[in-house]
Parts: sequence; C-alpha cells; structure tokens
Amino acid sequence: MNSGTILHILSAYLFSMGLLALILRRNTIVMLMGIELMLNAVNLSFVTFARELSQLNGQVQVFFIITIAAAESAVGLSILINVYRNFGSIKTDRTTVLRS
Amino acid sequence: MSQILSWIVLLPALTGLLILLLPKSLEAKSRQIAVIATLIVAALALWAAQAFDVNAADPLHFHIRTEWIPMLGIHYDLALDGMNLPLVLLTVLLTPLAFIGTWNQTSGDSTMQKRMSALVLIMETGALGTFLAQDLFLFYIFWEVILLPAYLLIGMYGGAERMKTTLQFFLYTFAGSILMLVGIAWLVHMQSQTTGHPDASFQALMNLKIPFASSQGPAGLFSTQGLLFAAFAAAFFIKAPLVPFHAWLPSTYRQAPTLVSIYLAAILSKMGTYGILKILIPMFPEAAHSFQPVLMSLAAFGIVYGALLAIVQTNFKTAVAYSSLSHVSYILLGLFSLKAEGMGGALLQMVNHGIAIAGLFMISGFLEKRRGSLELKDFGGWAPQTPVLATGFMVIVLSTVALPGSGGFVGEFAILIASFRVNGYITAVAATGMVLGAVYMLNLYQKTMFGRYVDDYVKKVADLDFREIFVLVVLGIFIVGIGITPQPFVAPSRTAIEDSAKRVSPNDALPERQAVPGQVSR
Amino acid sequence: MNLAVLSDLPFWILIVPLIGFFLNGVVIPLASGGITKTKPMISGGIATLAMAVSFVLAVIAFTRLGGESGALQYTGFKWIDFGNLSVTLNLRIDRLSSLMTLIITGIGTLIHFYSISYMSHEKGVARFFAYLNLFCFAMLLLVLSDNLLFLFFGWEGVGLCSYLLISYWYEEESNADAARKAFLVNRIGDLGFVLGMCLLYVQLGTLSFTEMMALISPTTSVALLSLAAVFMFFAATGKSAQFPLYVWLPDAMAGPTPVSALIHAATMVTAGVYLFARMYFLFELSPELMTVVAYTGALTALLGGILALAQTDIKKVLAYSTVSQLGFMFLALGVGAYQTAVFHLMTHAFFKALLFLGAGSVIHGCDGEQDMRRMGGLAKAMPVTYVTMLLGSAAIVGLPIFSGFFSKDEILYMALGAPRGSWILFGAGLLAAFLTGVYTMRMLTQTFWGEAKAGIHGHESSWIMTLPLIVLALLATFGGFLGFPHEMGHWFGIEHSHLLSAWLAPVVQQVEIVTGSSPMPEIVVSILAVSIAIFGLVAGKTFLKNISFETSPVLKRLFVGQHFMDTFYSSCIVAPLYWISRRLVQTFESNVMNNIGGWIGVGSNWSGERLRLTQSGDIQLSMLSLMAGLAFVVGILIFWVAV
Amino acid sequence: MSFSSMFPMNFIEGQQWLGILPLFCMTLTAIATLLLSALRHQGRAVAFAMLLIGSIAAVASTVVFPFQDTIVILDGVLVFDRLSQVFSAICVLAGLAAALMTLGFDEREELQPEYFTLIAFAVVGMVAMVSTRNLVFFFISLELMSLAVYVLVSMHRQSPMAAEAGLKYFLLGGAASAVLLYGASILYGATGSLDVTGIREAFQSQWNGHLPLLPLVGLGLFSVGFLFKIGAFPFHVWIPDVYTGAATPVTGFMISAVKAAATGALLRMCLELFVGPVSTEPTLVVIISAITVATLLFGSFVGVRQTRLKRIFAYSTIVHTGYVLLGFLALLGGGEGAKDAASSIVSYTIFYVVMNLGAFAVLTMISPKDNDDLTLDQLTGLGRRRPMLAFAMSVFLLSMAGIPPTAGFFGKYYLFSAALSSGYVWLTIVAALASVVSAVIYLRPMVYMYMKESEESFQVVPAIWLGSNIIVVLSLFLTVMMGLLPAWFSNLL
Repeated sequence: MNSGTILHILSAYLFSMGLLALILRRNTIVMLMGIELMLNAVNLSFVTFARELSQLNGQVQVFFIITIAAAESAVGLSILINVYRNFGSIKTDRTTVLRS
Repeated sequence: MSQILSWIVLLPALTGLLILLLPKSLEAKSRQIAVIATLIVAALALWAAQAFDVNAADPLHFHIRTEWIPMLGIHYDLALDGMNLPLVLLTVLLTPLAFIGTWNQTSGDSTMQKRMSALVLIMETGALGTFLAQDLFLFYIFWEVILLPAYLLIGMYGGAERMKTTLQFFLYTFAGSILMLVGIAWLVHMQSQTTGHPDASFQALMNLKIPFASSQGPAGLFSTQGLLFAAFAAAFFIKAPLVPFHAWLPSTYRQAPTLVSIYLAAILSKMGTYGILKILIPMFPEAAHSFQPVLMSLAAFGIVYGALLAIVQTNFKTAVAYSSLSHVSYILLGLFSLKAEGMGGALLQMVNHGIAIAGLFMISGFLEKRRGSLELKDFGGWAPQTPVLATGFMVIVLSTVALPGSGGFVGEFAILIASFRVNGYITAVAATGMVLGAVYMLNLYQKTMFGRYVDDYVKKVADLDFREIFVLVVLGIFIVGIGITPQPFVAPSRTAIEDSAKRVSPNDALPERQAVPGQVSR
Repeated sequence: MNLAVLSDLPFWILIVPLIGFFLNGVVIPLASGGITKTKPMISGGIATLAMAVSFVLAVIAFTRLGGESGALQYTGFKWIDFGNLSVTLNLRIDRLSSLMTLIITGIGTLIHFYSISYMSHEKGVARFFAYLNLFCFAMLLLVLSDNLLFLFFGWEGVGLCSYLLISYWYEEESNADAARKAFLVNRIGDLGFVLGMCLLYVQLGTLSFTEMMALISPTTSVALLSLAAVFMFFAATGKSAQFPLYVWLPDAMAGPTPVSALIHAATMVTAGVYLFARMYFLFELSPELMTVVAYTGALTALLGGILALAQTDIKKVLAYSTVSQLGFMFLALGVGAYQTAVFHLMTHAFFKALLFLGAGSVIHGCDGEQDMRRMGGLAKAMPVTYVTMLLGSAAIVGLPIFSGFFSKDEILYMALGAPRGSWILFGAGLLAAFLTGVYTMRMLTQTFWGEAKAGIHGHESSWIMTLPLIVLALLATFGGFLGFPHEMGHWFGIEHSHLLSAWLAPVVQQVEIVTGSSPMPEIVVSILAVSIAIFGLVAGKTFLKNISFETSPVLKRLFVGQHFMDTFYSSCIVAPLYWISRRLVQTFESNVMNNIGGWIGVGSNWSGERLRLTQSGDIQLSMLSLMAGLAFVVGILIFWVAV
Repeated sequence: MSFSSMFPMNFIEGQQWLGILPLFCMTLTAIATLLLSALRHQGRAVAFAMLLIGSIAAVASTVVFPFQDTIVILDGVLVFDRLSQVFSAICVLAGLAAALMTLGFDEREELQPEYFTLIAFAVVGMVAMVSTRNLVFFFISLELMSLAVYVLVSMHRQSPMAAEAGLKYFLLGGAASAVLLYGASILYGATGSLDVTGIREAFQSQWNGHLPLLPLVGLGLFSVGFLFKIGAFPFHVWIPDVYTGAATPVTGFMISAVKAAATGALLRMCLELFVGPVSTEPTLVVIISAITVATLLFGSFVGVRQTRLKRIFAYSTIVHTGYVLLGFLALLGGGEGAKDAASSIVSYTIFYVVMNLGAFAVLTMISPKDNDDLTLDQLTGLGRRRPMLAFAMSVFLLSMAGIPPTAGFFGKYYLFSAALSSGYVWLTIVAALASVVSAVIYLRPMVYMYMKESEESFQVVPAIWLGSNIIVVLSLFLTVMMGLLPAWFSNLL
C-alpha cells in the first residue's frame, strides 16, 4: 500500500468521522467541529490527489477551502450564540419549537 | 365578422371579469348584465349557424388560426364545423335559459349573484372554447378553464357537504385531464418527430400514424396508441362519465347549486362525449376498435346501473343525477358503436340530453325553491295546484323516457340501431334502459305531482312565474322540434361524422340496402 | 274538388285531431284564463268537431279508395338521413288503414260527443279533451304510417295518452299507480318492438312496409327475421293485453269511462291486431311462432272470461271481457285468419264501445257508483241505456244476426278448420264463448234487473250521452253483416257476401279453408256456438247471479283481481329489481364508488401521517436521512460498477 | 510602480468586462450596503436604495448586452453566456423582490438593516454560482450564498423558531457542502482537472464515456450536494423546518432565488458535462429517476397533511423540485430532447420564481405580528374580507397547481413535453398523477379562503405595504401573461 492510498483512506476515514459526529452528537459545538473535520478531510484529499497528479492546482485550492471553513465557523458560532440566547442550551434535543 | 368566433368564445369571460370588478352598488345588476351578454353571444352564434353551409368545400367555417406558441406548434385555432355546431348552439341557448330559469333561486346576497354570474360566464367561455377549438392544446386549455369556476361555485354555494364534494369533483376531473395533458404532449412530440415541425392542430394530428399492437387486450393497451387512447379516455370518461369513473357525479350534481348542476350535467358532460367523438375515436381508430367490446359493455352496463340506482333514490336531485348517468351511457354506447349513425345519434343525443337534463334540474330548482327540500317524501299532489309546472315537467319526462316525438327518441333509436349492428346482446341489455328509465321518471313524476299532498303547504305553492314558464316553453319547443324533424339538426354534422366514422369503420354500409327496389311512389 | 285538403287526405285526417289538441291544450286554457275554467261545451265541442271533420275526411278517403286496390299516399319529409339510417315520414291509406281510420274517427267522434255530457261536472275539462284528441292523433298515426318507425310513434303515443287519461283523476294515488302500471307494462312490450325494429332494419335496411314486404319473400336469413317477429309479438302482447302482459288493462279502468271505451276497448288495445294484420308477411315466416300466438290468444280468452266472472265493478267486468275478446282476435291471428281478426276487431269496437258507454251512462246515472252489487233494477230508470246495453250484450255473446255472432263464429270456424287450427283451440274458444255468456248475463242481471238497492236511484242520461249509445247499438246490431259468411251467402245467392273479406283481400292475407278439410261445416260451428252462448246466458242468470266471490277465500284468490299474476310480477320481477337496486346503493355505490375518493384520501392521509413522522424535525434524524441518501447513491454506484 | 502593475487586471479585458458587470455591480452593492447600513438614521432606507440601484444596474447590464457566445475568464473560473445572464437576472430580481416585500415588514419585526447587505451578498454568491465551470470556485460561491442565507434565516432575533431554523440549516447545509466538496476533490483526483470542461474531456478521452467507480462516486457525491440545495428527497429534510422558521420574506427569498440559483448551476454543470457526445451514465439516470419519483410522491402526500401555510409551501417546493428533476432527466437522456429540456427548465424556473414571489408577498402582508407562522384557519374568510388579495393568492396557488391559463401550467407542460421527448413516459405519468395529489395542497388554502364559514372572524388585519403590493401586482400580471403568452418568456436561452 503506497502512501497515497493510505492518505486517501485516512481522508475518507476523517470525513466519515465528521459525518458520524453530525449524526451521533447532540452538542452543537461538536457538530460544528464535525463539519470542520469533513472540510479538512477534503483538504487532505485534495492535497493527496494533487500530489499523485503532480499538480499544484489542487494544493492551492486548500487555501480557499480553509478560508471558507473559517468563515463558516464564524457564522456557525454566531448562530450558536443566537440559539443559546433563545433556548438557553446548545443541545439539539432542546431546540424543538419547529417540530409539528 | 371574421373574428366572430373569438367574440363568441371570449365575450362571456370578458363580461364575467367585468362583473367581478363591479362596485358594490352595481352588484345587484350583475345577473342582468350576464343575461344580456349571453343573449348577445347566442345571437352571434345563431348568426354564425345560419351562415353555416353544409356543402362548403372547407368544412371549417369562420376559421381563425394564429400562432400562439410556435415552439410547440400551438395555435389559437377556432372554427365552426359540423361536429361542434350543435353543441355550440346548445351551450349558447342553455346559458341564458339557465340564468333565467334559476333567477329566483339566486336572489338574496348580491355578492353571491355577482360571483355566480361571473363564474358561470367563465364556464361558458370554457365550454364554447372546448367545442370550437381546432387545436388539441387549445382544446385542453379551454377544457381546464371550466374546472376552476365549477370548483369554486360548488364549494362556495353548494349544499351541506359542498367542500368534500367539490374537492372530489376537482380531483377526479383534474386526474383525468392531467393524463390527457401528458397524452397531448406525447402526441405533439410524435407529430413533430414525423414531420419535423410541431403542429398541434387536429388536422395535423389526424394524419399521424400511431403504432398499435393489433392483438386484442392488454398488449394493445400497452402499445403507444393504446396508452394514448387511455390517456385521453381518462379525461373524457371521467368527465362524461362512463360508469366506473362516475363516483364524483351523484354528490356533485346533488350538492351543486341548481344553476351549476344544470351547467355540469347539460354542458360539461358533453365536453367529455364531444372529446370522444372529436378526438378519441378518429385519432386512435385501431385502439377504439380493439377496445370496443369492453367499452360498449361498460356503456350498456352504465345504462342499467344508473337506471337501477335512480329507481331507489329518495332525493329528487340524486335521482336526476343517476338518470343523467344512465342517459350519458346511451350517448357513449352510440359513440362506441363506431358507426356513423351511432355517432350521429350520439351527437344528437348530447343535445337532447342537454336540454332534458337542464329541464330536469330546473324543475328540481323550482321544486326546491317552493318546498325548501328535495326529499321525495315531502312532495305529492302538486299537479292540481301547479298545472303549468306539471305540464312542463311532463314534457321533459317524456323526452327523458325517449318517447317518440320527443328529441330523446331520435337519438336513442339511432344509437340502438348502430349498436345493434355491432352486438345484439349488448343492445338488448341497453334497451332495457327504456323500461327502467320509464320506471324512475314516472316514479319521480308521480311522487311529486300526483297523489294526495302530504300536508297543507301545497295550498300555498305558487305555480310557475313568467320567467320559469318561458324557459320551459323554449326547452319544450326544442324537445318536440327535434323529435319531429330531427334531420335539420343532424344534417350539418353528417359529413363530418361520416368522414370520422370512415376512419374507424371503413366499408361500412348495410349491404341489403342495394337490394331495395325503387322507392314506392304515390 | 281540387281542395288541398282532399289531395293530401292522409295528412289532414291525421292533423285535424292534432289541431283540436292544440286548441284544447293551449289556446282555450289561455283564452279562458286557466285550464280549470274551461267549459265542457266549448272544449268538448271543439274536440268533437275535430273528430267529426276527421271522420268525414276518412269517409272521403274510403270512397276514393273505391274499387281499386291501390292506396292514397302522402309523402312527408325526410325524418332522418344519417349514416346508414334513413327514414322518411310517409302516410299511406290502403284498405286496412282505411277501415281502421273509419273505426277510430267514427267511434272516436261518438265518444267525444258522449264525453261532453259525461265530463260536464269536471273542472278543467279541456285537459281531458286535449288528451282525447291527442290520443286520436296518435292512433291515426299508428294506422296511417307506411313504416314501422312511425307506427311506433303512434304506438307509444297512444300509450302516453292512455297514461295521461288513466291518471286523469290523479289526486287518487291508486289512479296514478294504475296509469304508471299501464305505461310500464306497455313499455316492456315496447322494448320488444324496438329490438324487433332494430333487427328488421339491420336485416332489411328499411322500415317501410311495402319495401319490407318486397324484400322478405326472397330473403335468406329467416331465423333473424323470425326473431324479429317474436319481438313484435311480444310488443303486441303488451299493447293488446295478452297473457302474460294483460295485467295493466283491468287497472286502466281507473280512467274516465269514455276513455275506457275509446282506448281500452275500441282502438288502442287492438293495435297489436293491426300490427299483425299489417305485417302478416313477417309473421308468416314462422309458423311455430304463430301457433304460440294462437294458443296465447286462446289462453287469454279463457283467462279473461274466468276473471270477468268474479268482478263486482261493472267496468272491470268489461275490462276482462275486453281481454277475453282480444284473446279471440289473437287466436284468429295465430291460425292465420288475419281478416277474421280484423273483422272481430271491428265488431268488438262497436259492441265494446257501446257496452262501456252504457256502463258509463249507468255510472253517471248512479252518481259515480261502479259496484254492481249496489245497483239493480235500473232498467226502468234508464230505458235507453238498458235497451242499448241489451243489444250490445247480445252482440258480445254472439246471438244470431248481432255483429258478434258473425265474427266470433268465423274465429271458431277458423280455429278448427285452418291448417294451424286444432280441437284444443276450438274447445277453448267455445269455452270462452260460454264464459262470455255467463259474465254478460251476470252483469245485466245485477245491474238492470231485480230490485233497486237503497241509495241508488238511477236516472237516464241526457241525449248527448244516449245518442252515441243508439248509434253504436245500431252498429253493434247490424255491423256483422259486413262479414256475412260465404257459405251462408251461397244459400242466399250472394256472390261476395263477406264484404269485409273482399275489401281487405288485396292487403291482408287470410288462410284458406279448403272445402271439406274442416271437421265440421261452418253452419254446425255456428249452431254449436250459439247454443253454448245461450247456455252461458242461462247459467249466468240462474247459477252465478248472486254468488259472492268475496266470501270464499279460495274463489277470491283465484278470481278476484287477478292476484296471481300481480303477485307473480311483484314478487318475481319488481321486488328483486328493487332489492338489487337497494343493494347496489347500499353496498357498491355508497361503500365503493363514493369512497374511492375517500380511500385515496385515507391512503394519502395514512401515508402522509407515516411519512410525516420521518419529518420529526430532529437534526440528528435529518442528518441520518441525509446520510441514508448518500449511502443509497454511493451504494447503487458501487453495486452497478461491481456487478 | 503603476497601478496596473500593482493590480494586474489585464487578465480581464474588453468584452469580458461586460460579462463580469452584473457580478461587479452586485459586489459593489453588497459592500456599499454593508457600509451604509451602519448609518444611524435611515440606514434601512439607504441600504435598500443601494440594493435597488445595484440590482437594476446588474439586470440592466444583462438586458443591454445580451451575449450570443460564451465569454470565458480565467480558464473557466468565470463563464458568461446566455444561461448565466438569464439566471443572474432571475437571482438578482428575486433578491430585489425579496427586499421589496420586506419593506414594512422589517420595521414591524425590527429586522436589522444588514438584512439588505446579506441579500446582496447572497445574490453575489448566486451570480457567481451560475457563472462558473470551476468546481472549487463553485463551492466558494455556494458558500458565499449559503453563509449569507444562514444568517438571514436566523436574523429574526426574537424568534426561537428562526434561531432553530438557522441552526438546522447551517448544520445540514454545512454537511452537504462538505459532501459536495469531497465529490469535487474525488473528481479532481480522477480526472486531474477542476474545470468541468477538463473533466468532460477526461471522461471522453480516458474512458470513452464509460466511467469507472472513482469518478462515478465523485459525481455522485457532487450531485448529492446539489440535490440537497434544490431539496430532493431524501435530502429535503431541512426544507420544511427552515422555511417555517425563517421570516416570511426570507422564506420567499429562499424559495425563489436560492432555488433558482441552485437549479441554474446544476443546469450549467449538466450541460457542460453531459450534453453532446458524452453519453450519460445509465446508473445516474436510474438514481435520479428513483429520487425524482420519491420526491414527487413524498412532497405531494406529506404536503396534503400540512396545516401551516409556510410548511405547505415548503412541501410544494419539494414537489416542484421533482418536476425540475424530471426536466434534468430529460436533459441527461441526451439526444434532441436535451435542448428542449434545458429551455423547459429555464422557463419552469422563471415561472416558478414569479409565482412563489407573488405568493410570499401575499403571505408577508397577511402574516401576523411576531408570529408569522400562519395556519390555514387564519385564512378563513379572507375571500370576503380582502377579495383582491385572496384572488391574487388563488391565482398563485393555481399556477403552482398547474391549472391553465397560468404560468405554472406551461412550466409543467414544457417539462412533461421534454420528458416525453426523451422517452420517460412512465415517469411523466407518475409526475402527472403526483400533480393531482399535490393539487390538493393548493386547493386547501382556497377552501379556507372562500368556502369555510368564518365563525371567528379572520384575526389578522392584513398590512398594506407598498413593496409587497408591487410584488403581488407584478407577479399576478406576469403569472397571467406567462399563462396567456408563454412564448414570450420561454425563448430566453
């Protein structure tokens, strides 16, 4: 198994972990981290692919993605604050006003 | 006058929109405006009818054809032809009569009058457009125009169960028509594949060869033509309706206000039968041929079924609704015979049934207004008190039971003859409708008009007023007129229907007719 | 004589009563301000005048026909011409139609005239005369039409008028019921007519009598034409009250008596006989059918006679008597003696109209009483009525020289001597003749003779009513000489003594009885018939005079009010029909059809509800759904590539 | 050192400026509103005015300089053609309309003036989204749009519903974006290109159209991101809740502009990737067919049961997604139907945006203060009290149900027609039957407006806001005009 394959598997593993965090955890902060994890897994994937293809192109994309991820966390945290203000909690099992 | 058909079609709807915009102070006049508009339309249509030339080289009279959606080959395409002439006249004559005949029943709330008049006028546009359209897509548009006003009218001004009923009505008819829409899209696509440029006009589509698996039964149904047939049939059979598709009918006819019942039964159901005559049979001849036994059996079954159910109804309007089911099945039997005389008889029967059922629903309106109920147990012994009503009712009953000399007989006779040429057994079953029809109609008549009155209200019942008499007299004149001299009423449609029948049943003639020796002269 | 009227005689004969109908139905009510305010003298006068004019025209037509065997034609209009269906309205007076026209307009005029007085106490009498005129129009159309379709117009038209007139006093529920029954039973027959007509048209491509006649002889498919004949016979049993469809006729007596006289005795009920005479060429295709017809006729004659015995209502006696006499006619038709049937039709029209009008006069004189048990001794109070009724009775019983004698003897002779005849038919005919004697005598005895009962003091009717009685009595007495038997004619040295036969010969077939082929000569048949009729009279006078059928339950069940046929129909046809209909309403229609929408609704509600649970709003569940979708997409892709 | 050497902008030249104009206008607007909305007085009005001017300028630029051919900037990072122009215009106008219908509502509900800024930023993202071939740039613009919309949803600060909706949208949307991006990376790995054109060439040259697993999975993950944004089953889960929780005009913005942008981007991707010589993978067709059927049935059946108006529209939009997917299927079917399919999708999107904007303008006006989660009961008697408003609402509802002569009918007809041309007979029949069921969704509000007796009279006094009224009237006019003369609106491509 060459290093590329291992990295791909790692990237997929990280991605899945991020997804699982979203599914399994009710703490919104952890879920936010899950999303970040997924994005980082993608970063890893990009870098690995770029390396395999011997291109610079893919590696550069990571910078954009990191920026977006940062913006996303910022927005996400502000949303969390808003939720906390309204519900007094950031657990998703407490945010239930919309359920019909 | 080249745009006369546009005027005929659009004037009612435009008037309807105008009425909707009337200020509160003028609302009370809305019915007058509506009647005047419908009378103008009737006058225009009659003028067009008298200019109709049976022997003209171009069968399409007053043809208007303008591009509408060129991408899909859709045209604004109206023309008066032999097939739609009788139905157009039926519509334009019945609409003012329906207004006049139900005049007293819509009194009261002026907003209600306004809305009812406007929506009925829009329905008239829908009906006239459906009949006059020479473009399949345009046909569909007008077909759907009807749906919404009917839905609103029943829902707003119907009986106690109006909301459930109107939803059911809408869903049934919409389900049918949406399948037709798919069929139209498919048909137009096939047409454009074949010729390279799309054209949704009837003439273009008629020339299309649609593949059909010639074997009987399911294989035929799942071929292209079979599926298309089914798509169009869904719309027409539900609207007409043919028996297993009739579930919406009884409650709808019963719950709808009288004016709307008249419109639904007299005109809207004719849209379905007209569709069968104009589109379903000539466009899908092989499929029609292949399904003929099933369809004729269903129609015959419908005749008996509707009649049996009408016999035991305890409500006047429901009984009339089932009687309509039975009679529409006669029309369908004639259409499915695929013979010229059967289809011609069916066309004539559409007119007859329109007149008779309008009369019956008007009578039901008269009764309801005077008694406040339509349960048969509340009636009895009206004839001495209301001789004019009794007479008018009798004339309509006679047409309904297809007594010779009334319009009803002519159509039924032609239908039975044609049907007999296809299948004697089915015809024998269908003909029992003659007896059963008499049973329920005479029951209805007797339970309302004859016998002793149930309580003293009869003493206070007033006979028909001038408007009501006028309406019944006009209907009566048509009933008897068609019954005695039907030829002028069927002559315009003869060529069109015979051509159409040739598409389905080529080489169709009674062989023995050649053997008849020369007409015995005086 | 170049009047337009005379050149289009058939048309005018037909149309004058229609004008009368229009005047009475529309103009007069409008002019007098409501139908209830119409006067009997005016309405009746107009109606009678219309009939009289029609009668005069009919006589002219009759004279025009004269010696030649041709026909007066009136070419009407193309009724319908569509596809393969083409029918023209033509009228045609040939010798048969001419005879029928004379009967209808002649007797019609008398009865209209009679009604002026009979109905004088009614309110809104214009309605009555309008219906009566309309009836005559329809009946004339029936006999004048040169094709089957317009015959059917008349056929149904008379049915309608019968309905309207039976229910004339519609305030009584029972009258309305009787009218409806009449109409519906006739409709059942008409079903046969329509199917027969369809079959004929599909087979022959025409409905004109002359064309059909020309086509039928060389035709190939006899089986289907015979089937058409069966349908036609079925139609005739309805209209002419034959077994098993006779049940409506007794109930039809609910109408005013002149109606019974005109419609339910003289004219409408004989339409079936006319149909047979008109279309003998069709019926003769199927000898088996004709045998059935003959036996049906015999059975009906017997049944009518038996049931007439037990009636207490004077009109019902006459009604069953009519059933019985119509049975005679069908017996004649069945054996192929079409002319004889028409002959009896004519004499029956005379004497039965007379008897009904006489009965009407009695009822009128007794202020509406119809129950014979409450009458008696009316002979003195109503001398003219009495005498004319006596003459009518003599005719119906068949005493020599009276009209019934000639026609009934001829039927009996034919029943025995014709190729399709048999001893059974002959015996049944004799028995029916005997019964005729019995019930006639019972009726006379109970009504006119004996002691006057309390409360009923008859009074003689006005001349308006008695004049028609007298005229009809003359006809009933001497009308039979039109059919003076050949055999007896020879004794007097008259060549064509049977004038009617000679008249009808060109248009109506008659079975020939080869001399010597009959088991007994006509004179013996006559003597036998007369003696058995007299025996019947005696029996009626002595034994049956005061037997009350009401007291014995068995007799009552058997005789009174035809219970068994009515019960049969109501329990075997009407009840199941209603049962099926109710079941359909309760089960299929309400549970299935009305609920299709409901089921769809319930289904969509159910599934909507279940699906909505997946939509709980929980973020984790939503994520799961997202991942499930992802897994689905990737899974399918992997599966697809792997497989 | 000159300006041009400091900022080497010569990679954009000549006509390319024209192409970038709408994007440019909207970006400027976004920044300007951001700055100006901070003004203490009249911040809202000024921000709106800026947005109005910027939007009009952006739309005007597309109308004044219509493109016949494609303008490519930076190797396809930005692509301007007729398609991007049409969708840019739709998105800009929908954003403007959402802003217009907020006038009045925002004062009553005390929305921040940044509202307009966020709309402007979202629109920038949309315009970029429909004008790119580059996968990562697509992701960036998608996020630009999404982030703005997340905030818009949560913006109704006093409302817990809005907060919850924002959270939900954010979490689910973030996950979906990540999946999409992962798909992009796999595609990149498989083909060595981030540009759709390059990917397509790789598909052709390397595998001759028959793709192995890796690019297929990449495509699959990428489409999942799209399917999430347009709300196809089972990726629709966010729609009902988010649409309910957001303030009514925001829902109107999402249902029209966001949906249109996602549709436009998807249309571009499909056209660039598949149409032409590259035959579509049958696997994808199967998957999308299944998703289409599921979406149609789910949306219709569950929608029928709803009693809250915004949820009703949420399920309605799911059904409409099903129809659009039908159009995409026709597109993927290739052949001669593809061209028609593309134009039918465009027409449908336009019709759909117009009628939804109209409906939400009405909803905005009748929404009660502080709780704009209207129930059906509250509609009772509207037909009598506000006949014109009820009439307009009815027209929009009927248009969504696809009853002629309204825009929605033609939209549906075009899609059916396209699907039939590509041979999807049975799918079309399913779609037709689903539209019967979904008709109930639209008829129920009418039942309440016109047919129910109002025992307790209609509680909410409809506000009369100029902006919303303008939108209602315009939408009404357009809905009917599109129904009567659809040809005018369907030849934009």
